[in-house]
Amino acid sequence: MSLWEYANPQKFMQTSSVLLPFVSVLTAVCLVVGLVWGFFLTPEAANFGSTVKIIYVHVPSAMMAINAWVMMLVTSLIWLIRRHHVSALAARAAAPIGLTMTVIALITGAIWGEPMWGTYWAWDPRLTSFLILFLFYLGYIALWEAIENPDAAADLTSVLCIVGSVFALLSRYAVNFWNQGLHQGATLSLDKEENISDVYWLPLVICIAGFVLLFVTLVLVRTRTEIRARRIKALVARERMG
Amino acid sequence: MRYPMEMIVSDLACARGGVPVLEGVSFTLAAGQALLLRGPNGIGKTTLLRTLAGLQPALAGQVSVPPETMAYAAHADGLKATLTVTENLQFWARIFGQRGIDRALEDFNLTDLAGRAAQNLSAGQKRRLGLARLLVTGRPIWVLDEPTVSLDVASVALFGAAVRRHLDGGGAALIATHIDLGFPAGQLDVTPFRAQPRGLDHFDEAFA
Amino acid sequence: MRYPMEMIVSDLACARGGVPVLEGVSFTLAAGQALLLRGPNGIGKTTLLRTLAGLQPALAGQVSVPPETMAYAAHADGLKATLTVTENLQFWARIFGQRGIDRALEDFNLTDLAGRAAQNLSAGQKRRLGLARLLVTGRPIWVLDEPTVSLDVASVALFGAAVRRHLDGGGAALIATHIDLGFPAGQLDVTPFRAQPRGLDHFDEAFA
Amino acid sequence: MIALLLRDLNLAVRAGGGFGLGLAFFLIVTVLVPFGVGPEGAILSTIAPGILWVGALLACLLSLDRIFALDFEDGSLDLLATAPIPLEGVVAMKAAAHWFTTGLPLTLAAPVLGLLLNLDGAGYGWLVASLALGTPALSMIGTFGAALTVGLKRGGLLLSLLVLPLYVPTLIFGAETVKRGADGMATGTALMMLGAITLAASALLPFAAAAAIRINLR
Amino acid sequence: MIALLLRDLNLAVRAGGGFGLGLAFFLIVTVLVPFGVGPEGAILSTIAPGILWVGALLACLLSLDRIFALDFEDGSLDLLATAPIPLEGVVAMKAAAHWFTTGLPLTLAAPVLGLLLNLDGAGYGWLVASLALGTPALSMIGTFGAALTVGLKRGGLLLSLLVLPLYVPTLIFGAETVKRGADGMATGTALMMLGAITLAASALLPFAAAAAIRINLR
Amino acid sequence: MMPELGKYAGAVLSSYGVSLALMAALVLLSMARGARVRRQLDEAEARRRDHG
Ligand code: HEM
Ligand SMILES: Nc1ncnc2c1ncn2[C@@H]1O[C@H](COP(=O)(O)OP(=O)(O)OP(=O)(O)O)[C@@H](O)[C@H]1O
Ligand SMILES: Nc1ncnc2c1ncn2[C@@H]1O[C@H](COP(=O)(O)OP(=O)(O)OP(=O)(O)O)[C@@H](O)[C@H]1O
Ligand SMILES: [Mg+2]
Ligand SMILES: [Mg+2]
Repeated sequence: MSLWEYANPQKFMQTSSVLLPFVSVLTAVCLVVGLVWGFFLTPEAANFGSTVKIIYVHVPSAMMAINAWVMMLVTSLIWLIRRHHVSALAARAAAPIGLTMTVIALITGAIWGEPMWGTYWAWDPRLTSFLILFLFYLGYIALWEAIENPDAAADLTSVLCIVGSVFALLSRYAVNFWNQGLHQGATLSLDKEENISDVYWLPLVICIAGFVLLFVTLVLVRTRTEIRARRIKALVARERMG
Repeated sequence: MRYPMEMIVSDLACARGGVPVLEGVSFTLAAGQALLLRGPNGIGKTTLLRTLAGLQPALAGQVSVPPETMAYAAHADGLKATLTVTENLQFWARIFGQRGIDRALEDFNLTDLAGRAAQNLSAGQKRRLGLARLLVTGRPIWVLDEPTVSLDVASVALFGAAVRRHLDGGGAALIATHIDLGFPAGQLDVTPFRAQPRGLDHFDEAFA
Repeated sequence: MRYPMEMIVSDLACARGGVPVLEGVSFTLAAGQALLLRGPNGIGKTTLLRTLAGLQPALAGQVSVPPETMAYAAHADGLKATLTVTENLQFWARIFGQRGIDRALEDFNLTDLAGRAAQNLSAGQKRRLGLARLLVTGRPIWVLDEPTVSLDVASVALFGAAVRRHLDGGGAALIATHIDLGFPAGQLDVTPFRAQPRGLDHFDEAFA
Repeated sequence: MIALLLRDLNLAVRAGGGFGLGLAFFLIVTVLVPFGVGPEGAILSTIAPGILWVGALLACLLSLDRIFALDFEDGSLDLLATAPIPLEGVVAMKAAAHWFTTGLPLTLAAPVLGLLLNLDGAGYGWLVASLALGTPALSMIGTFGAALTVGLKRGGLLLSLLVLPLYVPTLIFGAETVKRGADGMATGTALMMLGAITLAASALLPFAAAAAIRINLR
Repeated sequence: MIALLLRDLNLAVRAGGGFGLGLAFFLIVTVLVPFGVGPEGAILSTIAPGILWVGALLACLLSLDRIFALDFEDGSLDLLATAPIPLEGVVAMKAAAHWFTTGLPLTLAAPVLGLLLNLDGAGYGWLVASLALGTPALSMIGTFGAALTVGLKRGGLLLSLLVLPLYVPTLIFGAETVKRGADGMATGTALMMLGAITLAASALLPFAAAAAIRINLR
Repeated sequence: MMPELGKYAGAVLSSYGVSLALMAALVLLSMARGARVRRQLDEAEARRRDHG
């Protein structure tokens, strides 16, 4: 039995309906534990003060914003090469999640920036790359919405996703070239400060797991919706032929 | 341009906007023949012609035809409003690697209008220019979608004569039309090939 | 909507792109009458109709017609691709201060297509929708430019019936067409009114 | 007449978000400028009022050619011209629809974009006020320009060329309002001029635009 | 294939100057910015490289939607797709025509507009060089975007939204070249990257664009 | 219960607030659309069975 069988819509519906309860419970557990731990039970950091708690929403959402795009890239390639409809629909389902994650990372980063850098926004490479990513998501979603024929929409958005990925990488390089930046990143890496790393590290990992699981849950739910919507479209068209 | 040339369509199915409209269409069109596609509005003639011309993929079935032998003329004429009649024709001639547009101008009574910009033509004159384009493609199989729209009686006759000459020269023509064109031709009513609504009993069929 | 209504055209001259195309056109169209404009491609039928509809000024002559009684339907249908059939009709009904589009849908056999977006109609279905628009204008004089383009035989009959009902209800219709519409109507061949090239002897005449 | 406004708004929403896209363009212009100019906050906050206004203006400008073009191509404009509503009313409704789909969203989104360009804190209120007062004039003037160029193939760039000089006064007073507001200076005159331009444009230009359309339809 | 290029250039000239208008838009953007930002020479010359590049980019952008739209509407695109030349070639020719009518005139006119914005003396050479190297990439990327949106009503703004993030690297390297050039710093890397983007785009994007058109014609 | 956030309380609370609100909105919208589409599909399938 090959992995590709899960790309069959029916099989996907069955498998996902079995999986969903487990995944969603796990998601809730991880998110609640991670966020409660992070928010209530971690100490202030020397240079960040209590704002260090923002890390528990900021970093996981930033990671998922990127990972969602990578997942869309992979599913787009699968659609173009193997023409599995579920794959294309999963990409469509993931885009709004990625967009939301990008927005969360941007907003929490902006809020964090005010106390740390004295400004909500600075044209730092990492921040800038996220802004560009935000634009890519917007364009991608807008293209899906604009095209009526579902297969054509899947094809065109896949092409956009691939070309866009190349340009997103290029932008990352260009932005680095353009401005050296303020973003903490590795300089204030938490793992290096042995004494506090554990305190922050574990809840952070749980939060990241929670966000990953949330992404998986939502992709499953939304892909199921997209599959059903496709079937409705086919049924309605059939009725019209009457 | 006389080479053994035949268009064989077997069991073709085609869809518009993801909805199957015709299925099981089969016919053969040999050199020297013309075939008129008949059928009520909305049955799928345009869709069938676009599929044959290679502009959209077939749902099922085969179209066997030598490559680069078809010239397609759609509802729209592909004319540039600001170019003159001559320039429009010359452009298409060059794209299709042909030269000499004089015969096309004469055959469709456009010589007097040769220097006129396409935007200053009347509806029927524009259509004549669109049809003249077929002659400069040098291609043997004409695939035409309602070619005589807006034409007056004299121009319909011009068109009929042009088709007959084309057939005599070993060409072929497949024409969707609602009116009588005044030359002998086979007829194919596509109404019987209307796609049957499928059961869609299986969930997966929504993705066919 | 039955009020004494008559269109009197006397000695009308009209121009296209600054060039006179027809002159000395005179006719009268009374309630209950239909008049078919005939003439070869490019003679100036479209130009004449646009002049009558008030879209361009006449060079000379008079058009006497009660205000706001004409409904003009051109080569293009004025449909919005993304709106449905119903929405398109409703819009025009509201613009013309009418309500009730059901009769228009029925008369042109569009009821089944009512919820379909205009972009997903075939050429003939679009045309039917364009003609149905005439019914929701509530205006007595129809001025139509080649209304039956792309229509199949059944739809031409529908159109003929609609015109006849309109005439019976005291309306009038002026129709430019190249084909036989299958209902009794007066004919006016505009060929004799073709504008004579003028001398341009005086320098000023270039500015006439 | 309200039917026309509703239809245009409906069409704007149907066609994949007439709202969202005008806005997106504004966003993108304000995002591009720092890429060109460089990331220094001080420079950006000096030029922010000007760039924001230029961006709003360009976002308006880009959508102008669609005001009449689509209606012209599919024949609706001919039909509207022979319909029982005055062409002046049609023009006014078209301008209103343009403002609702472009000017209004721009005004609402401007503060967020001000953030990106490091606009000074005092400037935000004035930014919104000046856009709210000024963008109707942009829509009306643009509608007039669109009426002049309706029916010309590739009218888009010609349209920009015609309209941009007409936009200059609005731009100057708009940007000046924000700049003075951000620097804590008096903004009364500039804001008043903006209002006056909008009023005058809405009162007079519909007639000019309707005349232009009549001529173009001949 | 060359016939297609010639026809497109011919059409651009006929339609009231495809050349002139792209240029005019560039001119007007560079003129508007001082109106918005204010007349101080020092500020202007700091932002000149960025504004010039942003202006050039917007001028390109505005004319993109016409690349395929007109051919799609009048049916030419259907006919070209069934013609004996490969669709990739059609796309490449379309991009070339766009460059000749937009990128090339922009490049030639840029020094004059640099004057208006007080660009530093050392920057002019780099301005021309960077535009000459970078605008072909803008045309090619834009053609790809136009291919994605061909046939969509009101595709214009969607097109801008899709294309602008793709333009970011070109813009950054372009403006950076001019800025560094004007400041007398090394410009090698930036200029090389511009060239690389142009080369890669011209080599790969025609295939993506042709695929997009085939899908859209279905 | 509430941890001491000091002068950064506003920043921390608003980032948690915004994040949770956005995630909740996403989840709710996904579920609402899922339910709606599911209902529509059931209706469509029922119509199909009725018509044969
Ligand atoms: C809108 C603004 C911001 C955006 C888009 C943003 C984006 C990101 C991204 C993409 C990451 C990397 C996540 C990963 O490891 O994959 C990250 C990590 C991080 N960010 Fe931000 N950030 C922003 C503002 C800030 C601010 C203002 C601060 C604090 C002063 C901050 C502190 C951090 C820290 C501490 C990390 C973890 C770094 C590490 O462990 O390597 N960020 N952010
Ligand atoms: N995007 C779409 N989605 C669904 N159905 C569509 C779409 N486009 C067209 N159709 C339908 O497909 C059918 C076939 O249309 P087609 O244009 O091929 O008909 P036709 O035979 O050429 O008609 P005509 O004689 O009127 O030109 C029509 O019933 C039409 O309504
Ligand atoms: N801008 C223009 N400048 C000069 N002549 C023009 C212009 N536009 C159209 N013409 C000419 O005016 C004449 C009248 O055109 P019109 O469209 O009225 O003809 P018609 O009778 O409607 O023809 P058809 O039956 O083909 O629709 C034609 O000969 C046409 O070539
Ligand atoms: Mg058809
Ligand atoms: Mg005519």
